Amino acid sequence: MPIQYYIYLCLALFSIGIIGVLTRRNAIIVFMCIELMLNAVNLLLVAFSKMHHGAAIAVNPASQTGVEGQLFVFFIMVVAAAEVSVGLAIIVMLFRNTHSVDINFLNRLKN
Amino acid sequence: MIPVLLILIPLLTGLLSFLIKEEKTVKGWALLTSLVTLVVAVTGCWFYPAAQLTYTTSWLPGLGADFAVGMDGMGKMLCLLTAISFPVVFVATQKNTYKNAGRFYGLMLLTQAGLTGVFLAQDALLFYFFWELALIPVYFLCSIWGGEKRIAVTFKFFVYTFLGSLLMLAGILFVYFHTADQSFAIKSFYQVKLSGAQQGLAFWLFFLAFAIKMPVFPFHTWQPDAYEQSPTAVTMILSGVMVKMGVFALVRWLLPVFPQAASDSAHVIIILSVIGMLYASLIAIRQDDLKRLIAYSSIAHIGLMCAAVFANNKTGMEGVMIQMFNHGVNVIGLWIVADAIEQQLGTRKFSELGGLAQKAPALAILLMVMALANIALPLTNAFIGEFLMFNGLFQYNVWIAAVACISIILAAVYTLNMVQKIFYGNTVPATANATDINQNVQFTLVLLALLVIVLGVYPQPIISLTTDTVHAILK
Amino acid sequence: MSKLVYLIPLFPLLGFLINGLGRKSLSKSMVGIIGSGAILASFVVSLLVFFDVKANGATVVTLFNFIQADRLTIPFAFQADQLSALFLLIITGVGFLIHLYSTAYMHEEEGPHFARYFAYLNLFVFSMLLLVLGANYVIMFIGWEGVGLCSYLLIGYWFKNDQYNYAAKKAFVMNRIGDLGFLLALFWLISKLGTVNYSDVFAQVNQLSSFDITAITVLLFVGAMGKSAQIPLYTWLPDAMAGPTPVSALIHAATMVTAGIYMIARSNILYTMAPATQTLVAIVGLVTAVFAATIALKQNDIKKVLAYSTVSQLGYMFLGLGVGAYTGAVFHVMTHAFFKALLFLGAGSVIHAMHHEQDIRNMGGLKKYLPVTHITFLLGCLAIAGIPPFSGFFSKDEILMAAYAKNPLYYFIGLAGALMTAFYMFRLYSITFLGNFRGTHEQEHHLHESPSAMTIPLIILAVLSVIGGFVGIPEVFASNAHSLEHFLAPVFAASTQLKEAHHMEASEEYLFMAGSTTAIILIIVLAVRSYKKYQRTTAENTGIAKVLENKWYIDELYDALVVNPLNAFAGFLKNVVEKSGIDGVVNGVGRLVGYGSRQLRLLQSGQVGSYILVMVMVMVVFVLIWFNDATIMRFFSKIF
Amino acid sequence: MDTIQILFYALTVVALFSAIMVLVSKNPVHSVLWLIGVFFAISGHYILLNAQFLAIVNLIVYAGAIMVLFLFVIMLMNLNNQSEPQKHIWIKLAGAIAGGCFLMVLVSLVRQAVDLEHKSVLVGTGDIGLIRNLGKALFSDFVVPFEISSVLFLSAMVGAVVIGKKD
Amino acid sequence: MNAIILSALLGVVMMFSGIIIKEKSALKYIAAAGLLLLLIANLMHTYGIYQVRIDTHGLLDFQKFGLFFNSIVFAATLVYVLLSGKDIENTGLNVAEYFALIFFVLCGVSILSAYNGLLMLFLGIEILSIPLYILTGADKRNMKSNEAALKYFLMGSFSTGIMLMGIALVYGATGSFGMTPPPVNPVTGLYQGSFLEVAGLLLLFVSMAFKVSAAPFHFWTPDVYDGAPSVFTSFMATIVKAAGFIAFIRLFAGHTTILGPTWKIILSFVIIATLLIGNITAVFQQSVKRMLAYSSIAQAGFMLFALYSNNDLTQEGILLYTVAYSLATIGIFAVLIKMKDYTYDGFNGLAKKQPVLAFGATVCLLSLAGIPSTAGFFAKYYMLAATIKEGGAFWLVIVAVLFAAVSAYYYFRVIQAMYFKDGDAETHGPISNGFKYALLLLSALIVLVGIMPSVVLNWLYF
Repeated sequence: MPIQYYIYLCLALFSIGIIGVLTRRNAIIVFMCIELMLNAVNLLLVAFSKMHHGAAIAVNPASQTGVEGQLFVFFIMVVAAAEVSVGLAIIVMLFRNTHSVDINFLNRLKN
Repeated sequence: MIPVLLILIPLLTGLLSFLIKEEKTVKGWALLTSLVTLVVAVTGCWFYPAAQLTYTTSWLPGLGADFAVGMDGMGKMLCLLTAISFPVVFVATQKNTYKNAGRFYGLMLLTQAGLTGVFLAQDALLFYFFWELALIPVYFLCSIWGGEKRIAVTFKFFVYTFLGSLLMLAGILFVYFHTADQSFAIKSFYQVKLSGAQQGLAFWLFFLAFAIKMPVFPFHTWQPDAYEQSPTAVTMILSGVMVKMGVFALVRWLLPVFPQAASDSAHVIIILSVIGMLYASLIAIRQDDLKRLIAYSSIAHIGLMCAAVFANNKTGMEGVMIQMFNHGVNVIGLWIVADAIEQQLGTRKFSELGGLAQKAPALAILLMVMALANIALPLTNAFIGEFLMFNGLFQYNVWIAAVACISIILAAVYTLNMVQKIFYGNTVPATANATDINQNVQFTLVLLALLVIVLGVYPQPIISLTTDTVHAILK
Repeated sequence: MSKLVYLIPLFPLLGFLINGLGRKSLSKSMVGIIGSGAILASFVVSLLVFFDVKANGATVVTLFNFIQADRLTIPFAFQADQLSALFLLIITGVGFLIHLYSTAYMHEEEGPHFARYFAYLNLFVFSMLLLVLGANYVIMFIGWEGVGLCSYLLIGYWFKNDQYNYAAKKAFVMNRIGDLGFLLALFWLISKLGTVNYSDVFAQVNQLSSFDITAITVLLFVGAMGKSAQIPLYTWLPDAMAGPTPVSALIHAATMVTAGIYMIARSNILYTMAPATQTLVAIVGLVTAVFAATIALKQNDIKKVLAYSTVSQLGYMFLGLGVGAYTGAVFHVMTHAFFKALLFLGAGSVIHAMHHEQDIRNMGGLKKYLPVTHITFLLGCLAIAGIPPFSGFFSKDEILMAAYAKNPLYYFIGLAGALMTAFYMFRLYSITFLGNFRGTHEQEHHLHESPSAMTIPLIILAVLSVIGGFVGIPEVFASNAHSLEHFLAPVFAASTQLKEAHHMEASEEYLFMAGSTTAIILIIVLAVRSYKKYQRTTAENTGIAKVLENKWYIDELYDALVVNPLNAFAGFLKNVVEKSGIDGVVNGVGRLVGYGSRQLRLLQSGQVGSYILVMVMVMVVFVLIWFNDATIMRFFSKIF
Repeated sequence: MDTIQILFYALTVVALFSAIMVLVSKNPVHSVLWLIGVFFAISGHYILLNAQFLAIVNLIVYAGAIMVLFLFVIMLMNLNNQSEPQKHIWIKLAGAIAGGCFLMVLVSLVRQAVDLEHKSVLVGTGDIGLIRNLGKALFSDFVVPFEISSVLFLSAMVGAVVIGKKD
Repeated sequence: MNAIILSALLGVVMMFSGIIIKEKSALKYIAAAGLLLLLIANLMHTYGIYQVRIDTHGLLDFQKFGLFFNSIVFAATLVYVLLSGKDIENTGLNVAEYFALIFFVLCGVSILSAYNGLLMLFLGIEILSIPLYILTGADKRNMKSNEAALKYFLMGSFSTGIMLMGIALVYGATGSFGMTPPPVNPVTGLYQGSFLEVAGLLLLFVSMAFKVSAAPFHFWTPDVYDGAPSVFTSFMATIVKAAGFIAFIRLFAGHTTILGPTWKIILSFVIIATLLIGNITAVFQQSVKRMLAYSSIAQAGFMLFALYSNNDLTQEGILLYTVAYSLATIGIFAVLIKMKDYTYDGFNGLAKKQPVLAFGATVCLLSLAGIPSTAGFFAKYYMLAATIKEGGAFWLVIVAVLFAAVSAYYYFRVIQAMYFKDGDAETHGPISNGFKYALLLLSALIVLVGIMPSVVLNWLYF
């Protein structure tokens, strides 16, 4: 499988995530789009890790190259989980105070 | 050690002044310490060998900057001027009262430390340090104790000069990185090798800072406002000593470091200065406010100094040297008069004054002496300086000198206008009950008048004092 | 003896200091004694110096180095030679008489002001002495400006009167315009020769190009124009009559205004080598002489007439200098000092008697009330009119003859001026002293002859006016009788060598003398006849008479051409250029920052979406920059 | 076109379609469900790449835990499609254009990348994605970040408590 | 390693002490003691006296520079806790947790000053960020605080996404998460890198620029700094930002050759935009707190010069800048927190009512403005000097200098309000003497560093 395909796919997912962040007003959905971006990155990292692995075992069949990429994905998931807990807590807190999760209403702070 | 003492005494005593609450005590304290500084300055200037007049100690070894101070002729002269000015100002304004006098005098003495530091610094970074340090206390002095519009006016003054000095900092750094031994020492700066374009760039960065400080047309607009709004004691220091920083810096830090650029740009700067002289003189003719008149007159005089510096010949430079001192003496005298009038009559407007000579003959006579010095009448000190400076300018270019000389006519017009409108004619309501000046003012004015005449008749001590500098700069 | 020359200015300086500092404590008589005594002492020393110089020639006394900067050395040195010795005598001699006169004339003043007056007067004499004693141009310039200052102070002596103050200021400023020329000449000399000492300058004069000499002499002459009230800088002198009359006599007639003549006479060698300048000097002098005379014809203020007469006479002196008759010019300075001082003091006596009335239309018939004044004034008039054997005849004749030798046209125009002089002087004399008294009754009641302190100087000056001319008897009358010429010969020696001798036929000279004298006498008769029964008319003058009465409207012209435009321009600079222009730009930068701030902070919309949008777009731009970095680098390198 | 390729394309289509549906769904609950769809597709990709560990973790952590959390919150807030008023169309357009540009620029960048031309991804084989290998690496070479991520969790925990606690 | 472990442990300790100790005011002393301990431990590591040795497999690289930076940060935090400890107590109920979070942040800082590899960078940044999201929202009842927290969180996560994409692209190109760039082609002298790596580095750059609030990625800064409780703004604006810079510099120190001249164009664009937006926008602010938020952007513009120039002066400079900027900002915020009214007018006449506060604030403001004899001068000096030494960007220095002059405008407005205007500046309750002494000490420290910067820098030369 050529690496480009994976890159295109991941970039597309990533960009869809960005577009979501830019176009949606619901804080939760925005946050979900960010998660989508992270997932795109994860897939890309795995693809790259397999790419490097493929290149490495051609030289040395016992090579473990590529493990770090997949472990990175693991750490991203860890961080994402932590972030989600904090993020949702913040959103809930805001909702408690304002009864809204619309980011467009967040304009007490400007200029 | 003398130079260090000259900086340290006002610095430490100034800091101590902040702690003194009693107004009388702090006035006495300030006067006393400034007199001590004066004594040190005088002994330093005349009784110590040159070797003892420099002091160097390591400051920022990593940067190539040292705490290097030293006195050459010009430094001696300006230190002397500073050391004389402060006690004179203190005595003359002894009767003025200030809120929080401790802070006022503390800041004044800090200003003195800064000014002295500027004149003595033998290291570019140190110079920059003191250059700014002299500004900060003045900023506070003017903003706290100044007139009605003090905050805006002082702020303009501050930002203007701050901008200039920041540009200079960029210039200093630029030169620093081109010095052979990566050092801020003045020697390294003097020996720095720069290409023409590099010189031009750094030259203008430096010049802008100095031009704003002096100030040279068209960077002068902060000055009349600042002089008008500052407490007079500060104005005296501002115009008497502080503007000399600009001229001094031209001679010490500009000409020797960028000889090529200086001679390339001389024409532009001289023409600008001459325009400024005439411009300021003409505006002074139409002034109705005593302080603003003195301010514009000062701009005109400084313009001449700036032009003479760039005329780049020894005669003119000698003139600049002596004029730096003389202008300080004269303008302080004029401010003392202005202060005496304002303190007593509550107005500085010519249209509200008149006939004061009948009521205050002593003031009238002393002002007359100062006014005559202001128009550079022979046998007053300013004549020597202006004569030499015009002479230098004449050697540079006949026509420019001829045009510049017109300012001596205009000077006569506005100065005599001032004398006439304040002192002559019949009394007006404001002056009807005026009395003559108090002892302190009289004492200081007499002292200054004596200086005016003595230096006008026998200027040689000051000229000889600064000859070494002139020769060093214009080899 | 000449070594003591520094004493001469020292006495007046001491007098100035004592009177100035002690003005509150000294009594009036004490002040008078000190003031006059100082001048008398100077006069005595001057006499000694004069005879010493006559016997031993010139000396230079250096006191100390005034300025020593770079290669320029200006010593504070005095030079006692024939020319300065002569001027010393005139200044201290006439000065003393006027001081003496002043003790009586100014007696009404209060103590401190009386002392102030004498202090100023002494300071003036001091400055004037510096001017003539200086051994170089800078010392001369010191005196030159010093006398200008004293003139300013004395014109504005009654400082409560704003009109007087304006006159004083005008005098000072116009003098300064001239001084500017002087100063530039000095700079020119220094830049070319590196010295301003007379001896050095005159010795090295050959090193100067003719352009330099012409420029220097013209600039010096500009200085002389200001100080000696020549066209176009003469208008201050008539206004200067605001000062006390003795001051007018001393400063604005006898001494200060002749400083210009002294300067040119001193620099004679330069002028001789600059024929173009000489022509200029001659023409300016001649025009001034005639022009001022025309104005004097129609003036009604006794001092104004004399003032214009002074301007006119100064014009003659410049004519003399212009045609190379240096001795004649100096000679005329001397005789003019005698008779013009006499006339002014006479006028002062009249004014004193009339209680500060100066308008001659309100006088008349004073002959019987003021006999001494009348006689001395008449002698003065005769002297100025140039009737032989009064002093004015000799000096004026010498100048006119020299002018004729140069160009006959000069002579005839000059003669026309001389005729006018005779006319206006005798018009003045007739209206004042002949006919009936036209003043108020009260004035008539108080009319009295002045005290002896005033009349004695009058008499002495009258005697000098009468006999003063005999030191310069023309060659035609007796050979070698012109003792003044012989005395001054060393000063003008260099010029004399260069100048081709013009000798008129003796018969021709007699003819001219006789002709001019006859014409003058006829004019005098005409003037006396037409004005001796002068009556006031209310009718206004018309035509040329009105123009003359208004001094050709020159003051108005200057106002319109120079003063008002300059004032307006200054106002424009102050109110428009400074406020809206330069400061406007400075404040504009501040305002721009403020405006930018208000606009920029709108970027901070508070919307997360827009923030991120900007971020994404900038990222895209960054990547685009990357793609096209070569193009962009080219673009940048073009800009910077 | 072999099976793997078919699977690749199928999963890709599913992933992209679901992703697009995440943004266009009006109802947040639908968005969550579509996002779970994306995660499943991505997990499919992982399996295709023989990254079994990540595939499982992705399903458990993301689809299972995180998305359920989202769902909880949405339910808790009782948000429905009415609660989100329409954005201005031009803001949406700007967002879409900006995102599109971003994609375009990066894609063209990849197209220019010469060094990627002959590189391919090892699909189906390769054992680095197995738990054994990953675990070994994680507890030897990557033990420090592993431990440090506990700090992250601690802080997230403290944070969630601080924020969520009623006071 | 000492610092990382100890700070994490201290965070836990703080958590538990919150349960055990009921006296709120005691917590701040525990925290201070902990910080002192942390500082000592870090110094011990620095000077090699004692250190926990753990094989990090090259993921962390403790260099002297980073350790010094840690010391500075810990010392600054100590100052911060001493000055503002009382205000942390007043923010909410969870005081112990706040301190715990601060320690976790410090753990992140210690990682960022020593990371060697993109993985640790990522973890460090996250450990730094997540507690901050919470601290921003600490004032739970305050809408502004809520809003700031959400904004910060959303934008922060977004930038994390960008960063991860960058990391992924770099990984794709180089096959490793290390930071040493592949060798340079000896013939051309240029790195023949993949476009991917370049794009990855660009995205990394963007996300780091976001963290240090460089324009045009700064948008979160004013809102978050304004909305967050002031004590935490002070912390975020100083210590966290400095750490961001350290990470930033470490990341790009080796990569400038790859990025080449285009890099400088982009960087100078960012620098100018940052200076422009920070300085110009600050001019018109009415609230001092918001002004300080913009000023922190402006200061970041200056710090970015450290990135632009990459020479020996840079390292000294960034250390000095950290000291100067942190001390001054902590000081001015400490005073600001005491004020009832955060607008300029709220400061009117402070010098009369509270001379010590006014004096301390003045010294801090002068330092921020870069007046000689305060620490801020040498900070700016080093940045400019390093850039000039780098050559070719003198115009950038001139621009910076012009903006520095503008910055005087808004800093001095506060001084004007305090000293020159009459007014009734009100503070929250009486000011304790301890606070005053601490403030004076801080001022003295600022001046000391301003006159003798070598007291800080000599560490580098021992």
